[in-house]
Amino acid sequence: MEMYKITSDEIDVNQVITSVIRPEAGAINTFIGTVREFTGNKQTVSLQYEAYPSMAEKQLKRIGIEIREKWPNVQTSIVHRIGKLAISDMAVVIAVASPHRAESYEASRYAIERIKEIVPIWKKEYWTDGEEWIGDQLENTSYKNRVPKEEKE
Amino acid sequence: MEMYKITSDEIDVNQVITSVIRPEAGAINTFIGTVREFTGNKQTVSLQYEAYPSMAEKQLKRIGIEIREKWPNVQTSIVHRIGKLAISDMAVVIAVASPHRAESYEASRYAIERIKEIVPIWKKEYWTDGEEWIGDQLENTSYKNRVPKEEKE
Amino acid sequence: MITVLFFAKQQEQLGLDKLERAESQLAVAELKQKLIEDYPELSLDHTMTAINEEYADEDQMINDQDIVAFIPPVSGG
Amino acid sequence: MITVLFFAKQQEQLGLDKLERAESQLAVAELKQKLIEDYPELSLDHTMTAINEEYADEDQMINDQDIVAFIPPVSGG
Repeated sequence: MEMYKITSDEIDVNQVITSVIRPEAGAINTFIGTVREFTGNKQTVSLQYEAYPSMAEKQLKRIGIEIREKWPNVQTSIVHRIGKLAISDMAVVIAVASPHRAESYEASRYAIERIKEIVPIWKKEYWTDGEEWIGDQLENTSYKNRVPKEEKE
Repeated sequence: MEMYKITSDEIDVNQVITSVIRPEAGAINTFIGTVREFTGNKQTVSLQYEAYPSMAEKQLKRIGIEIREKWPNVQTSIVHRIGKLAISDMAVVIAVASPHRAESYEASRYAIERIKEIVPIWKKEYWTDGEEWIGDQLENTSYKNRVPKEEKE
Repeated sequence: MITVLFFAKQQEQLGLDKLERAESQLAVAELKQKLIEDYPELSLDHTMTAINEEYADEDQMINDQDIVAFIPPVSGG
Repeated sequence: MITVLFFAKQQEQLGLDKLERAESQLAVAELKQKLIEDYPELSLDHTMTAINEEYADEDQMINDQDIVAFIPPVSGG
Protein backbone atom coordinates (compact mmCIF):
# COMPACT_ATOMS: atom_id res chain seq x y z
CA MET A 1 0.00 0.00 0.00
CA GLU A 2 1.64 3.22 -1.18
CA MET A 3 2.34 5.92 1.45
CA TYR A 4 2.61 9.69 0.88
CA LYS A 5 3.23 11.29 4.21
CA ILE A 6 4.57 14.37 5.99
CA THR A 7 5.59 13.51 9.54
CA SER A 8 7.35 15.10 12.45
CA ASP A 9 8.52 11.69 13.68
CA GLU A 10 11.68 9.82 12.78
CA ILE A 11 11.14 7.95 9.50
CA ASP A 12 10.97 4.17 9.69
CA VAL A 13 12.81 3.10 6.52
CA ASN A 14 11.65 -0.49 6.79
CA GLN A 15 8.05 0.56 6.88
CA VAL A 16 8.47 2.66 3.73
CA ILE A 17 10.23 -0.19 1.92
CA THR A 18 7.69 -2.77 3.07
CA SER A 19 4.86 -0.60 1.77
CA VAL A 20 5.98 -1.08 -1.84
CA ILE A 21 7.02 -4.76 -1.79
CA ARG A 22 4.85 -6.91 -4.05
CA PRO A 23 5.25 -10.35 -5.67
CA GLU A 24 5.48 -8.66 -9.11
CA ALA A 25 8.43 -6.54 -8.00
CA GLY A 26 12.01 -7.72 -8.34
CA ALA A 27 13.68 -4.40 -7.64
CA ILE A 28 13.25 -1.76 -4.96
CA ASN A 29 15.18 1.46 -5.16
CA THR A 30 15.27 3.58 -2.03
CA PHE A 31 16.54 7.11 -1.84
CA ILE A 32 17.24 8.63 1.56
CA GLY A 33 18.08 12.28 1.95
CA THR A 34 20.06 12.89 5.15
CA VAL A 35 21.28 16.06 6.81
CA ARG A 36 24.79 16.74 5.56
CA GLU A 37 27.24 18.45 7.89
CA PHE A 38 29.31 20.36 5.34
CA THR A 39 28.28 22.16 2.17
CA GLY A 40 31.53 23.55 0.87
CA ASN A 41 33.03 25.28 3.88
CA LYS A 42 29.74 25.94 5.61
CA GLN A 43 29.11 23.73 8.62
CA THR A 44 25.52 22.86 9.33
CA VAL A 45 24.58 22.48 12.98
CA SER A 46 20.95 21.53 12.48
CA LEU A 47 18.07 21.95 10.04
CA GLN A 48 14.48 22.93 10.40
CA TYR A 49 11.97 21.68 7.83
CA GLU A 50 8.59 23.31 7.57
CA ALA A 51 5.75 22.25 5.27
CA TYR A 52 2.26 23.08 4.18
CA PRO A 53 1.40 19.53 5.18
CA SER A 54 -2.00 18.95 3.58
CA MET A 55 -0.87 20.38 0.24
CA ALA A 56 2.53 18.69 0.48
CA GLU A 57 0.89 15.27 0.85
CA LYS A 58 -1.30 16.00 -2.19
CA GLN A 59 1.81 16.92 -4.18
CA LEU A 60 3.58 13.74 -3.07
CA LYS A 61 0.57 11.72 -4.29
CA ARG A 62 0.68 13.64 -7.54
CA ILE A 63 4.32 12.60 -8.00
CA GLY A 64 3.23 9.00 -7.49
CA ILE A 65 0.59 9.43 -10.21
CA GLU A 66 3.08 11.03 -12.59
CA ILE A 67 5.43 8.11 -11.96
CA ARG A 68 2.77 5.54 -12.74
CA GLU A 69 1.96 7.35 -16.00
CA LYS A 70 5.61 7.09 -17.01
CA TRP A 71 6.38 3.65 -15.56
CA PRO A 72 3.09 1.75 -15.31
CA ASN A 73 4.27 -1.14 -13.12
CA VAL A 74 5.95 0.93 -10.47
CA GLN A 75 4.77 1.46 -6.88
CA THR A 76 6.01 4.49 -4.97
CA SER A 77 6.03 5.62 -1.33
CA ILE A 78 7.42 8.92 -0.11
CA VAL A 79 7.73 10.11 3.49
CA HIS A 80 9.19 13.52 4.35
CA ARG A 81 10.03 14.55 7.87
CA ILE A 82 9.55 18.08 9.19
CA GLY A 83 10.69 19.85 12.34
CA LYS A 84 14.20 20.07 13.71
CA LEU A 85 16.72 17.55 12.39
CA ALA A 86 20.31 16.84 13.40
CA ILE A 87 23.29 15.79 11.26
CA SER A 88 22.68 12.41 9.55
CA ASP A 89 18.96 12.39 10.38
CA MET A 90 16.78 11.23 7.51
CA ALA A 91 14.73 14.04 5.97
CA VAL A 92 13.13 12.10 3.13
CA VAL A 93 12.73 8.44 2.22
CA ILE A 94 11.54 7.40 -1.24
CA ALA A 95 10.91 3.74 -2.07
CA VAL A 96 10.10 2.60 -5.59
CA ALA A 97 9.35 -1.03 -6.48
CA SER A 98 9.26 -2.32 -10.05
CA PRO A 99 9.54 -5.63 -11.88
CA HIS A 100 12.97 -4.73 -13.31
CA ARG A 101 15.76 -2.62 -11.93
CA ALA A 102 16.08 0.09 -14.60
CA GLU A 103 12.68 1.65 -13.89
CA SER A 104 13.23 1.55 -10.15
CA TYR A 105 16.29 3.79 -10.53
CA GLU A 106 14.65 6.10 -13.06
CA ALA A 107 11.42 6.53 -11.10
CA SER A 108 13.25 7.08 -7.82
CA ARG A 109 15.40 9.77 -9.40
CA TYR A 110 12.31 11.38 -10.92
CA ALA A 111 10.62 11.43 -7.50
CA ILE A 112 13.44 13.28 -5.75
CA GLU A 113 13.77 15.83 -8.57
CA ARG A 114 10.02 16.52 -8.50
CA ILE A 115 10.00 16.86 -4.71
CA LYS A 116 12.53 19.65 -5.11
CA GLU A 117 10.27 21.36 -7.65
CA ILE A 118 6.67 21.11 -6.52
CA VAL A 119 6.29 19.98 -2.91
CA PRO A 120 5.70 22.85 -0.43
CA ILE A 121 8.45 22.03 2.05
CA TRP A 122 11.10 24.49 3.14
CA LYS A 123 14.44 23.99 4.79
CA LYS A 124 16.07 26.41 7.20
CA GLU A 125 19.76 25.81 7.74
CA TYR A 126 21.42 26.67 11.02
CA TRP A 127 25.14 27.11 10.46
CA THR A 128 27.89 27.80 12.92
CA ASP A 129 27.74 31.44 11.70
CA GLY A 130 24.07 32.10 11.02
CA GLU A 131 20.80 30.77 9.68
CA GLU A 132 18.87 30.99 6.42
CA TRP A 133 15.79 29.70 4.68
CA ILE A 134 16.99 27.79 1.64
CA GLY A 135 15.33 28.23 -1.73
CA ASP A 136 17.08 28.55 -4.98
CA GLN A 137 16.10 32.09 -5.92
CA LEU A 138 18.65 32.44 -8.66
CA GLU A 139 17.56 29.39 -10.57
CA ASN A 140 13.91 30.36 -10.32
CA THR A 141 13.75 33.79 -11.90
CA SER A 142 10.81 32.74 -14.05
CA TYR A 143 9.23 30.92 -11.14
CA LYS A 144 6.87 33.69 -10.13
CA ASN A 145 4.36 33.24 -12.88
CA ARG A 146 4.82 29.57 -13.52
CA VAL A 147 2.45 26.93 -12.34
CA PRO A 148 4.37 23.66 -12.12
CA LYS A 149 3.16 21.36 -14.87
CA GLU A 150 3.85 17.71 -15.23
CA GLU A 151 7.22 17.33 -16.85
CA LYS A 152 7.35 16.38 -20.51
CA GLU A 153 9.96 13.91 -21.63
CA MET B 1 32.06 1.04 8.18
CA GLU B 2 31.54 -0.53 4.74
CA MET B 3 30.24 -4.13 4.65
CA TYR B 4 30.80 -6.71 1.91
CA LYS B 5 29.10 -9.89 2.96
CA ILE B 6 27.60 -13.16 1.78
CA THR B 7 25.11 -14.48 4.31
CA SER B 8 22.54 -17.22 4.63
CA ASP B 9 20.49 -15.10 7.03
CA GLU B 10 17.76 -12.64 6.25
CA ILE B 11 19.31 -9.28 5.35
CA ASP B 12 18.84 -6.44 7.82
CA VAL B 13 18.33 -3.43 5.53
CA ASN B 14 18.73 -0.93 8.36
CA GLN B 15 22.09 -2.34 9.26
CA VAL B 16 23.30 -2.03 5.66
CA ILE B 17 22.05 1.54 5.43
CA THR B 18 23.49 2.50 8.81
CA SER B 19 26.88 1.16 7.76
CA VAL B 20 27.28 3.89 5.11
CA ILE B 21 25.77 6.90 6.92
CA ARG B 22 28.33 9.64 7.57
CA PRO B 23 28.14 13.37 8.36
CA GLU B 24 29.59 14.13 4.89
CA ALA B 25 26.79 12.23 3.16
CA GLY B 26 23.54 13.88 2.18
CA ALA B 27 22.23 11.10 -0.03
CA ILE B 28 21.92 7.36 0.41
CA ASN B 29 20.73 5.23 -2.46
CA THR B 30 19.68 1.70 -1.63
CA PHE B 31 18.97 -1.01 -4.15
CA ILE B 32 17.18 -4.15 -3.01
CA GLY B 33 16.78 -7.14 -5.29
CA THR B 34 13.77 -9.23 -4.27
CA VAL B 35 12.46 -12.56 -5.54
CA ARG B 36 9.89 -11.82 -8.26
CA GLU B 37 6.98 -14.21 -8.68
CA PHE B 38 6.43 -13.88 -12.43
CA THR B 39 8.91 -13.56 -15.26
CA GLY B 40 6.70 -13.37 -18.33
CA ASN B 41 4.37 -16.34 -17.91
CA LYS B 42 6.73 -18.37 -15.77
CA GLN B 43 5.77 -18.52 -12.11
CA THR B 44 8.60 -18.78 -9.63
CA VAL B 45 7.89 -20.83 -6.50
CA SER B 46 11.23 -20.30 -4.82
CA LEU B 47 14.86 -19.59 -5.54
CA GLN B 48 18.11 -21.09 -4.43
CA TYR B 49 21.24 -18.93 -4.40
CA GLU B 50 24.64 -20.53 -4.17
CA ALA B 51 27.98 -18.75 -3.93
CA TYR B 52 31.69 -19.27 -3.75
CA PRO B 53 31.55 -17.20 -0.57
CA SER B 54 35.17 -16.29 0.08
CA MET B 55 35.73 -15.25 -3.54
CA ALA B 56 32.33 -13.55 -3.77
CA GLU B 57 33.15 -11.34 -0.79
CA LYS B 58 36.46 -10.41 -2.41
CA GLN B 59 34.63 -9.47 -5.59
CA LEU B 60 32.13 -7.37 -3.66
CA LYS B 61 35.02 -5.51 -2.04
CA ARG B 62 36.55 -5.04 -5.46
CA ILE B 63 33.31 -3.41 -6.66
CA GLY B 64 33.55 -1.05 -3.69
CA ILE B 65 37.09 -0.15 -4.72
CA GLU B 66 36.07 0.41 -8.33
CA ILE B 67 33.27 2.67 -7.12
CA ARG B 68 35.61 4.77 -5.01
CA GLU B 69 37.93 5.17 -7.99
CA LYS B 70 35.03 6.54 -10.04
CA TRP B 71 33.21 8.49 -7.29
CA PRO B 72 35.81 9.34 -4.64
CA ASN B 73 33.44 10.46 -1.89
CA VAL B 74 31.14 7.48 -2.01
CA GLN B 75 30.80 4.75 0.64
CA THR B 76 29.35 1.39 -0.39
CA SER B 77 28.02 -1.68 1.41
CA ILE B 78 26.74 -4.81 -0.30
CA VAL B 79 25.16 -7.86 1.32
CA HIS B 80 24.00 -10.84 -0.75
CA ARG B 81 21.94 -13.64 0.70
CA ILE B 82 22.34 -17.28 -0.31
CA GLY B 83 20.28 -20.40 0.31
CA LYS B 84 16.59 -20.88 -0.32
CA LEU B 85 14.49 -17.74 -0.74
CA ALA B 86 10.74 -17.26 -1.09
CA ILE B 87 8.78 -14.71 -3.15
CA SER B 88 9.55 -11.11 -2.05
CA ASP B 89 12.54 -12.15 0.06
CA MET B 90 15.52 -9.83 -0.30
CA ALA B 91 18.40 -11.39 -2.21
CA VAL B 92 20.73 -8.43 -2.34
CA VAL B 93 20.94 -5.06 -0.59
CA ILE B 94 23.28 -2.34 -1.84
CA ALA B 95 23.65 0.94 0.03
CA VAL B 96 25.65 3.85 -1.36
CA ALA B 97 26.16 7.12 0.50
CA SER B 98 27.51 10.27 -1.12
CA PRO B 99 27.52 14.01 -0.50
CA HIS B 100 25.14 14.67 -3.42
CA ARG B 101 22.38 12.58 -4.91
CA ALA B 102 23.56 12.12 -8.49
CA GLU B 103 26.58 9.98 -7.54
CA SER B 104 24.53 7.87 -5.14
CA TYR B 105 22.27 6.79 -8.01
CA GLU B 106 25.12 6.26 -10.45
CA ALA B 107 27.28 4.28 -8.05
CA SER B 108 24.37 2.13 -6.87
CA ARG B 109 23.48 1.28 -10.46
CA TYR B 110 27.11 0.48 -11.19
CA ALA B 111 27.24 -1.86 -8.21
CA ILE B 112 24.26 -3.97 -9.25
CA GLU B 113 25.49 -4.24 -12.85
CA ARG B 114 28.94 -5.35 -11.68
CA ILE B 115 27.45 -7.90 -9.28
CA LYS B 116 25.75 -9.47 -12.27
CA GLU B 117 29.07 -9.63 -14.11
CA ILE B 118 31.82 -10.64 -11.72
CA VAL B 119 30.54 -11.99 -8.39
CA PRO B 120 30.46 -15.80 -8.17
CA ILE B 121 26.84 -16.25 -7.12
CA TRP B 122 24.36 -18.48 -8.94
CA LYS B 123 20.60 -18.56 -8.87
CA LYS B 124 18.50 -21.67 -9.36
CA GLU B 125 14.87 -20.98 -10.13
CA TYR B 126 12.15 -23.40 -9.07
CA TRP B 127 9.10 -22.84 -11.25
CA THR B 128 5.71 -24.49 -11.08
CA ASP B 129 6.87 -26.62 -14.03
CA GLY B 130 10.56 -27.28 -13.43
CA GLU B 131 13.86 -25.88 -12.22
CA GLU B 132 16.95 -24.40 -13.80
CA TRP B 133 20.27 -22.78 -12.95
CA ILE B 134 20.16 -19.29 -14.38
CA GLY B 135 23.10 -17.88 -16.28
CA ASP B 136 22.89 -15.92 -19.40
CA GLN B 137 24.68 -18.26 -21.78
CA LEU B 138 23.58 -16.49 -24.92
CA GLU B 139 24.91 -13.15 -23.92
CA ASN B 140 28.21 -14.57 -22.85
CA THR B 141 29.53 -16.30 -25.92
CA SER B 142 32.90 -14.61 -25.54
CA TYR B 143 32.87 -15.19 -21.82
CA LYS B 144 34.99 -18.32 -21.89
CA ASN B 145 38.34 -16.70 -22.42
CA ARG B 146 37.61 -13.39 -20.86
CA VAL B 147 38.86 -12.38 -17.47
CA PRO B 148 36.58 -9.63 -16.16
CA LYS B 149 38.48 -6.38 -16.15
CA GLU B 150 37.53 -3.20 -14.47
CA GLU B 151 35.12 -1.39 -16.76
CA LYS B 152 36.39 1.56 -18.72
CA GLU B 153 34.16 4.60 -19.04
CA MET C 1 -13.72 36.42 3.50
CA ILE C 2 -10.57 34.58 2.40
CA THR C 3 -7.72 33.02 4.34
CA VAL C 4 -4.12 33.72 3.32
CA LEU C 5 -1.28 31.45 4.50
CA PHE C 6 2.40 32.31 4.74
CA PHE C 7 5.38 30.03 5.20
CA ALA C 8 9.10 30.05 5.82
CA LYS C 9 10.80 33.40 5.12
CA GLN C 10 7.53 35.21 4.43
CA GLN C 11 6.07 34.02 7.69
CA GLU C 12 9.08 35.50 9.47
CA GLN C 13 8.88 38.76 7.47
CA LEU C 14 5.28 39.26 8.53
CA GLY C 15 5.51 37.75 11.99
CA LEU C 16 2.34 35.76 11.30
CA ASP C 17 1.34 32.61 9.45
CA LYS C 18 -2.22 33.46 8.54
CA LEU C 19 -4.43 36.43 7.58
CA GLU C 20 -8.16 36.66 7.15
CA ARG C 21 -9.17 39.27 4.58
CA ALA C 22 -12.57 40.51 3.58
CA GLU C 23 -12.17 40.04 -0.13
CA SER C 24 -13.39 37.82 -2.88
CA GLN C 25 -13.56 37.84 -6.65
CA LEU C 26 -10.09 39.12 -7.22
CA ALA C 27 -7.23 37.65 -9.20
CA VAL C 28 -4.09 36.25 -7.59
CA ALA C 29 -2.03 39.13 -9.01
CA GLU C 30 -4.41 41.68 -7.48
CA LEU C 31 -4.21 40.06 -4.06
CA LYS C 32 -0.44 40.05 -4.23
CA GLN C 33 -0.42 43.74 -5.14
CA LYS C 34 -2.68 44.61 -2.20
CA LEU C 35 -0.62 42.59 0.26
CA ILE C 36 2.63 44.18 -0.83
CA GLU C 37 1.05 47.60 -0.34
CA ASP C 38 -0.33 46.71 3.09
CA TYR C 39 2.86 44.96 4.26
CA PRO C 40 5.96 46.72 2.93
CA GLU C 41 8.17 44.19 4.74
CA LEU C 42 6.71 41.35 2.61
CA SER C 43 8.41 40.17 -0.56
CA LEU C 44 6.46 37.90 -2.89
CA ASP C 45 9.18 37.58 -5.52
CA HIS C 46 9.74 34.09 -6.88
CA THR C 47 6.66 32.97 -5.03
CA MET C 48 3.98 30.67 -6.36
CA THR C 49 0.41 30.76 -5.22
CA ALA C 50 -1.90 27.91 -4.28
CA ILE C 51 -5.66 28.19 -4.03
CA ASN C 52 -7.23 25.46 -1.93
CA GLU C 53 -4.00 23.44 -2.06
CA GLU C 54 -3.60 23.51 -5.84
CA TYR C 55 -1.11 25.72 -7.68
CA ALA C 56 -2.80 28.67 -9.36
CA ASP C 57 -1.88 31.09 -12.15
CA GLU C 58 -1.55 34.83 -11.58
CA ASP C 59 -4.86 35.52 -13.31
CA GLN C 60 -6.85 32.85 -11.49
CA MET C 61 -9.83 34.25 -9.53
CA ILE C 62 -10.04 33.90 -5.76
CA ASN C 63 -13.51 33.31 -4.38
CA ASP C 64 -15.11 33.76 -1.00
CA GLN C 65 -13.98 31.08 1.50
CA ASP C 66 -10.90 30.17 -0.54
CA ILE C 67 -7.65 29.40 1.20
CA VAL C 68 -4.77 31.10 -0.58
CA ALA C 69 -1.22 30.02 0.22
CA PHE C 70 1.99 31.70 -0.88
CA ILE C 71 4.68 29.19 -1.72
CA PRO C 72 8.22 30.58 -1.75
CA PRO C 73 10.85 28.49 -3.57
CA VAL C 74 10.64 25.02 -2.07
CA SER C 75 13.67 23.24 -0.63
CA GLY C 76 12.54 19.82 0.53
CA GLY C 77 14.37 16.59 -0.18
CA MET D 1 48.29 -31.68 -5.63
CA ILE D 2 45.65 -29.13 -6.60
CA THR D 3 42.04 -28.64 -5.49
CA VAL D 4 39.33 -28.07 -8.08
CA LEU D 5 35.97 -26.58 -7.07
CA PHE D 6 32.67 -26.85 -8.95
CA PHE D 7 29.48 -24.88 -8.48
CA ALA D 8 25.87 -24.73 -9.61
CA LYS D 9 25.13 -26.69 -12.80
CA GLN D 10 28.61 -28.17 -13.01
CA GLN D 11 28.43 -29.41 -9.44
CA GLU D 12 25.20 -31.20 -10.37
CA GLN D 13 26.66 -32.59 -13.60
CA LEU D 14 29.54 -34.16 -11.69
CA GLY D 15 27.69 -34.98 -8.51
CA LEU D 16 30.53 -33.47 -6.49
CA ASP D 17 31.74 -30.05 -5.45
CA LYS D 18 35.44 -30.72 -5.12
CA LEU D 19 38.24 -32.78 -6.65
CA GLU D 20 41.82 -33.25 -5.55
CA ARG D 21 44.14 -33.90 -8.48
CA ALA D 22 47.80 -34.78 -8.50
CA GLU D 23 48.90 -32.13 -10.94
CA SER D 24 50.79 -28.91 -11.00
CA GLN D 25 52.52 -26.69 -13.51
CA LEU D 26 49.81 -26.87 -16.11
CA ALA D 27 47.82 -24.10 -17.78
CA VAL D 28 44.14 -23.51 -17.10
CA ALA D 29 43.30 -24.62 -20.65
CA GLU D 30 45.17 -27.89 -20.15
CA LEU D 31 43.36 -28.66 -16.91
CA LYS D 32 40.03 -27.96 -18.57
CA GLN D 33 40.93 -30.32 -21.41
CA LYS D 34 41.89 -33.12 -18.99
CA LEU D 35 38.73 -32.69 -16.93
CA ILE D 36 36.49 -32.82 -19.99
CA GLU D 37 38.22 -36.04 -21.05
CA ASP D 38 37.91 -37.59 -17.59
CA TYR D 39 34.30 -36.46 -17.05
CA PRO D 40 32.32 -36.55 -20.29
CA GLU D 41 29.21 -35.33 -18.43
CA LEU D 42 30.98 -32.04 -17.59
CA SER D 43 30.59 -28.96 -19.77
CA LEU D 44 32.98 -26.06 -19.22
CA ASP D 45 31.56 -23.82 -21.95
CA HIS D 46 31.13 -20.17 -21.03
CA THR D 47 32.97 -20.86 -17.81
CA MET D 48 35.57 -18.65 -16.24
CA THR D 49 38.35 -19.93 -14.03
CA ALA D 50 39.62 -18.61 -10.74
CA ILE D 51 42.94 -19.52 -9.18
CA ASN D 52 43.07 -18.87 -5.44
CA GLU D 53 39.94 -16.73 -5.66
CA GLU D 54 41.15 -14.48 -8.46
CA TYR D 55 39.97 -14.72 -12.06
CA ALA D 56 42.61 -16.29 -14.30
CA ASP D 57 43.27 -16.38 -18.04
CA GLU D 58 43.29 -19.63 -20.03
CA ASP D 59 47.07 -19.62 -20.28
CA GLN D 60 47.75 -18.91 -16.61
CA MET D 61 49.81 -21.62 -14.88
CA ILE D 62 48.40 -23.63 -12.00
CA ASN D 63 50.88 -24.51 -9.26
CA ASP D 64 51.00 -27.11 -6.55
CA GLN D 65 48.57 -26.33 -3.68
CA ASP D 66 46.51 -23.96 -5.82
CA ILE D 67 42.74 -23.91 -5.52
CA VAL D 68 41.14 -23.77 -8.93
CA ALA D 69 37.45 -22.88 -9.21
CA PHE D 70 35.26 -23.04 -12.29
CA ILE D 71 32.81 -20.17 -12.45
CA PRO D 72 29.85 -20.74 -14.77
CA PRO D 73 27.93 -17.59 -15.83
CA VAL D 74 26.99 -15.81 -12.64
CA SER D 75 23.42 -14.82 -11.83
CA GLY D 76 23.45 -13.03 -8.51
CA GLY D 77 21.64 -9.80 -7.78
